[in-house]
Amino acid sequence: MTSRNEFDGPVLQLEEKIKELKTLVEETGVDLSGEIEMLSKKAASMKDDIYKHLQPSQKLKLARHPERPTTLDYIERITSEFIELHGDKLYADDRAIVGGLGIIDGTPVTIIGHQKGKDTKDNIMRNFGMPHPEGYRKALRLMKQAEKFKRPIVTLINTPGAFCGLGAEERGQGEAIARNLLEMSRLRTPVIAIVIGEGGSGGALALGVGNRIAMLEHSVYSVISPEGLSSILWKDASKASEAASMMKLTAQDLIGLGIIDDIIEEPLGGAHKDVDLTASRIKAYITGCLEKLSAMRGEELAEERYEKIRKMGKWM
Amino acid sequence: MTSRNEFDGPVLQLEEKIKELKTLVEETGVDLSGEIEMLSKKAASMKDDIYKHLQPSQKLKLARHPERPTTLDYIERITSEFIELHGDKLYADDRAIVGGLGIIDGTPVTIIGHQKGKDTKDNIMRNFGMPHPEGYRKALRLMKQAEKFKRPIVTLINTPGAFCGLGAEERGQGEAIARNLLEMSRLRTPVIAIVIGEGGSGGALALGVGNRIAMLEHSVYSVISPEGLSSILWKDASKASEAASMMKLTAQDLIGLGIIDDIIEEPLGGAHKDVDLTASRIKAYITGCLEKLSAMRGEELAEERYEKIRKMGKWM
Amino acid sequence: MLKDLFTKKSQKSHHEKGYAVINVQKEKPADEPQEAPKAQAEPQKPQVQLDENHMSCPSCSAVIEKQALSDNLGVCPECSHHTRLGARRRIQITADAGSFREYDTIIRTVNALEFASYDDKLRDAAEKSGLDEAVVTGECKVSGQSCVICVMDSLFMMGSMGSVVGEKISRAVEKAIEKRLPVVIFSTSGGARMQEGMLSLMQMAKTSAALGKLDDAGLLYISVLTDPTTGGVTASFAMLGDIIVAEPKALIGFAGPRVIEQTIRQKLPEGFQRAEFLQDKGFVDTIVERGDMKDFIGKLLAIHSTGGELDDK
Amino acid sequence: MLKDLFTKKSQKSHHEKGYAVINVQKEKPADEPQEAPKAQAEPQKPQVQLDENHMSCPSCSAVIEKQALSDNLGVCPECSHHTRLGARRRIQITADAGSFREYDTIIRTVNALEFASYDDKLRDAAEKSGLDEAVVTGECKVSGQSCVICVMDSLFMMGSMGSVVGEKISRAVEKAIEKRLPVVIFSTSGGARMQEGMLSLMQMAKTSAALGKLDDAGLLYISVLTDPTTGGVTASFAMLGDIIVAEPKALIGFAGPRVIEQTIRQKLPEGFQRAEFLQDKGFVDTIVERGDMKDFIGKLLAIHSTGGELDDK
Ligand SMILES: [Zn+2]
Ligand SMILES: [Zn+2]
Repeated sequence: MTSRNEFDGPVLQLEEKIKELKTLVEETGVDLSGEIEMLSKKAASMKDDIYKHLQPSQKLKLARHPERPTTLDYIERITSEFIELHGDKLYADDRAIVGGLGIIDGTPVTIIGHQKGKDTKDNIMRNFGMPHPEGYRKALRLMKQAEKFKRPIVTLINTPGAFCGLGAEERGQGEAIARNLLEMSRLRTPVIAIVIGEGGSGGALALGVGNRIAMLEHSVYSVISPEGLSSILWKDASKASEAASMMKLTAQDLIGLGIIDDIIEEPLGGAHKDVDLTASRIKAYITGCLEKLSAMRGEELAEERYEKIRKMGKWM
Repeated sequence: MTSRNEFDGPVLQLEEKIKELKTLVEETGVDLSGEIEMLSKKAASMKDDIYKHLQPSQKLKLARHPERPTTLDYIERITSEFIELHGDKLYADDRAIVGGLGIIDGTPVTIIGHQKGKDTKDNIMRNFGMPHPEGYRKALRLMKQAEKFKRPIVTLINTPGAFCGLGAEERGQGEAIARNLLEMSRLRTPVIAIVIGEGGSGGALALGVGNRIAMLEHSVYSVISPEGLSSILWKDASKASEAASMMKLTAQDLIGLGIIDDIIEEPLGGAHKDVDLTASRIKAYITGCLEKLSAMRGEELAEERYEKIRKMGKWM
Repeated sequence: MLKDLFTKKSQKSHHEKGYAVINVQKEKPADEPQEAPKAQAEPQKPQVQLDENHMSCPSCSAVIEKQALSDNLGVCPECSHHTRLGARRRIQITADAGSFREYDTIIRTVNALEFASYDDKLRDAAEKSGLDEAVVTGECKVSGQSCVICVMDSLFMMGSMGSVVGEKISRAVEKAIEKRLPVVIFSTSGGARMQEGMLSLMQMAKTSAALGKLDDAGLLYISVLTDPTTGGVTASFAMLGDIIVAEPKALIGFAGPRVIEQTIRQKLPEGFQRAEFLQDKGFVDTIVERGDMKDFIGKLLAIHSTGGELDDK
Repeated sequence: MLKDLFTKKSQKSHHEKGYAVINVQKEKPADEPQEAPKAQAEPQKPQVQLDENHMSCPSCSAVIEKQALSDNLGVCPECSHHTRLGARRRIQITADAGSFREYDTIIRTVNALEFASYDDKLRDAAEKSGLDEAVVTGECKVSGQSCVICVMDSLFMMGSMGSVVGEKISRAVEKAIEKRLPVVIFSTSGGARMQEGMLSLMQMAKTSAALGKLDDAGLLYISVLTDPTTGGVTASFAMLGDIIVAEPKALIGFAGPRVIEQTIRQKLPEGFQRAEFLQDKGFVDTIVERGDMKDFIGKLLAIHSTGGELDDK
């Protein structure tokens, strides 16, 4: 079962025990309802406790979980209509980023997000959610279009990072990300950025310059992959868990550092345990933000966004 | 001798005769100065007459003459400084279009032009002056840069046409040309376009939306190559001369149709007979235009250009 | 719901089994000369007339009742091949009933270059297409949304663009700016009209410039590419849509396939320059089947209508 | 005349034969760990110190007097290889004498994430480079033209960008907007500074946003790429110049060569990610040798100075 996480272990043991007791009741007719209720409560509170206190490395596992809902899973649930628009009008349509027009609670928005695959074939088509420059240029084209029509922009971030390969370098991966950072900072329309899984470095940030920046409770966002940091520190990519614990990559760490504004709560066990519920919370977050941001003029929105980015960093 | 045109024939015969007479004078001491002077005058007036009344197909030959000066030949002569800037910041640097910053009479301008090669090797590098989409996107990038810094733009047009090939289609030749047409029409800076040789269809027009549009006296500008028209009309590309005569592709025809504003005179025998002189006339044309255009505000320049393009065409 | 439309894999016939189907092996006709420059490709053979009431599908060769084909919007009920559609018919299936008002019906083409046999060709084209020129312009409602609409017709000299086509489109775009309406253009064209020489070429700049003004005014332009869209139209207004939609398998390119094959001296790869190829290459936003097109355009117009409000489900 | 500078094929040594030259075959050192993420490539070996007065060229292995190398602006007089240059020396050879005024000398880096051994690394870097951080910012004149200048230094933790680098650059850009001055940034960097985690990553957005404001203000930004410029700096301010200039053969990329080789499991082609490659690929406007750089920047600044007037020859 791919959805099992090792940190669910103690809970799973308890649940197994409860199941055994229930079988016993059925077989023998002995009344164990008190014990079962007690153990069930204990399991629930234990699970709650575990998920409230996940280690960074455990959150990393959840954020990368093969069943973790993807951008299209959420788009399907938060929009009443979605029209996907393809291509950068320059070189290609990068399937690692999807984007288009959506209606959220009657409001047209432009939605753009990294798209991971659901299975091996899908992942190959999506390049595991790692965009090439044309993906970022598609995103920028759609953002400029949104600005022209005064549509709010919602980005959903979920990528191991921008792809590292010959074509990506040849076609200017650095330039594409840089251009998005600059242009996003001055868009005269609301931008809401939400990290829904893995926020991998510059490749994530290239969709991440928002008036509001939020993360799902168990998502991560980091300057380098924990494997990458582990390689650099210890010449050993396998110590990623240890690296993760040093990196301050959880939503809880990043709200403290002033990098993000809000955390969107996940269902117990992670977003994939109840995709509809997670989606409804994301939708509520977006509509809540839009209510506040829609009162602002374009210049004010750009200025607010600039001031927000401008403050980031720590020094003496 | 590659520079010989068959329509120089009668003149060349006369000149040969004069040379013979001169040799005779040297050998024999006979005084033939009267005859020589008479024949020289006749040759000059004959040449003048020929070049004043060239047929469209003859102008086509001159416009495509292997010694015809190229964009860089003129840039070298009309600017005191030239800094070539490469690339579209998207995909590649297309050598079939050159562009950069130049100083003309103390005024910084952005100069962009199609570049044909000087020999086979050069022509291969320049793709015979036939750009790919990245060439047009480089041109647009430089034009937008010029607009930002309120620099006038000069374009020099000399191409058989936009390249027809797999890569060109894959990367959006149509889109690239279309985008240039739209963006050039609204640039808030002066644009002067000069056809210096061959103006081949959409690939030429993509640099041709100017506040002033001029042609060198013996250059041509056409909707399709005469070979192409010949193929369509008679399934035979070799009747290009005949096709050329139907097409109204000379500077003299096009000023009559309201397509161009001005004709820049060429030295007798064509631009290649005195590149410096041709360049000085081009320079004088540019500085003359700039004097008038520099008094206008950005919006006025865009509006004037729009009105100019808007009027083109004939109908009832 | 709209998203159902875009996940639907292939269009179902509107008239299943309401017509006779016979598969015949059709002989390939010899290459036909083209009307317009750059349009040397004619990869979709025109429908072959079999008798008064039947024709064979240019793609699958099925014999189809003409009425059945027409009822199915010109889409082959057997293979979903989208045959070429005339401008009037396109307007009929796109505009809300009775809403179309035509613009500029009295502008006429002139033979300004005195190009041999151009007048004859114009006469033939008018007869063949029932139109005065290769584009019909006007305003209408689509699913209740007002817009300016321009529709090209390949029966009129392969939809080539001369002065009148450029002028009509430019006027329509300017009218849209004046009325603050979105613009929808259905393109089909072999390119520039060589008989008008440079006057034709300049229509590329003129229409593009008009669309620049539309863009400055913040108005929407939807470009719909139908088979075939090549040459000067591809290198001007067809490629300038805020949103570019194509019909399935439409040929879309700057140079026609035959010109490219002559240049590179090899056969083009399968699917080259088709709508699906252009979507992969990033130049077409989405591909929409003809039966869904009106609804799709209506949705886009609604999303972009003032206020941007659309009824939620 | 300027154009002579750009047609010159290769830089001549400033001190021909004024030094001893011995060619030695140098052993390749084992791959060194990198300071910064994404900077896994170190394709130019650091100069090898032979004795107090001599070193060997990392490119041609010629033994060069240190003074001769320095007099030649750090360019190998034998092979024109451009060795890495410290920020102070770069300013010295770029700014008009006595014109440089430094900005923000009292801002200090903090270990906000309490990252293990970061404080030690900062101390080492300061000692090695003689700087407080990986960038020096200020204003100066170049050939008489005023500008704001930022110069990175690879000796300070491989020029990695933490909060202070991002803040100093952003402040310098804002100062330029205030004073209506152009900005020149010399980049050299391994990328983001992992010890500052996400605080480091956000400097990419911060510096890019500041440059967006500079652009809105209509001011010039010249980005000069020197060896190596990779990672987060390439994916932010380094690639956003109105004009992007590179030194010959500088390594410029988003991912470092070693990361790419690990990803694609093959060796990279010769010249990949070098300045010349990036010019071919359309991302570098022009390549200028170090000896010509000051003059070149001065010309660009003059061309873009208010009024746009420059003395003709
Ligand atoms: Zn069929
Ligand atoms: Zn050397």
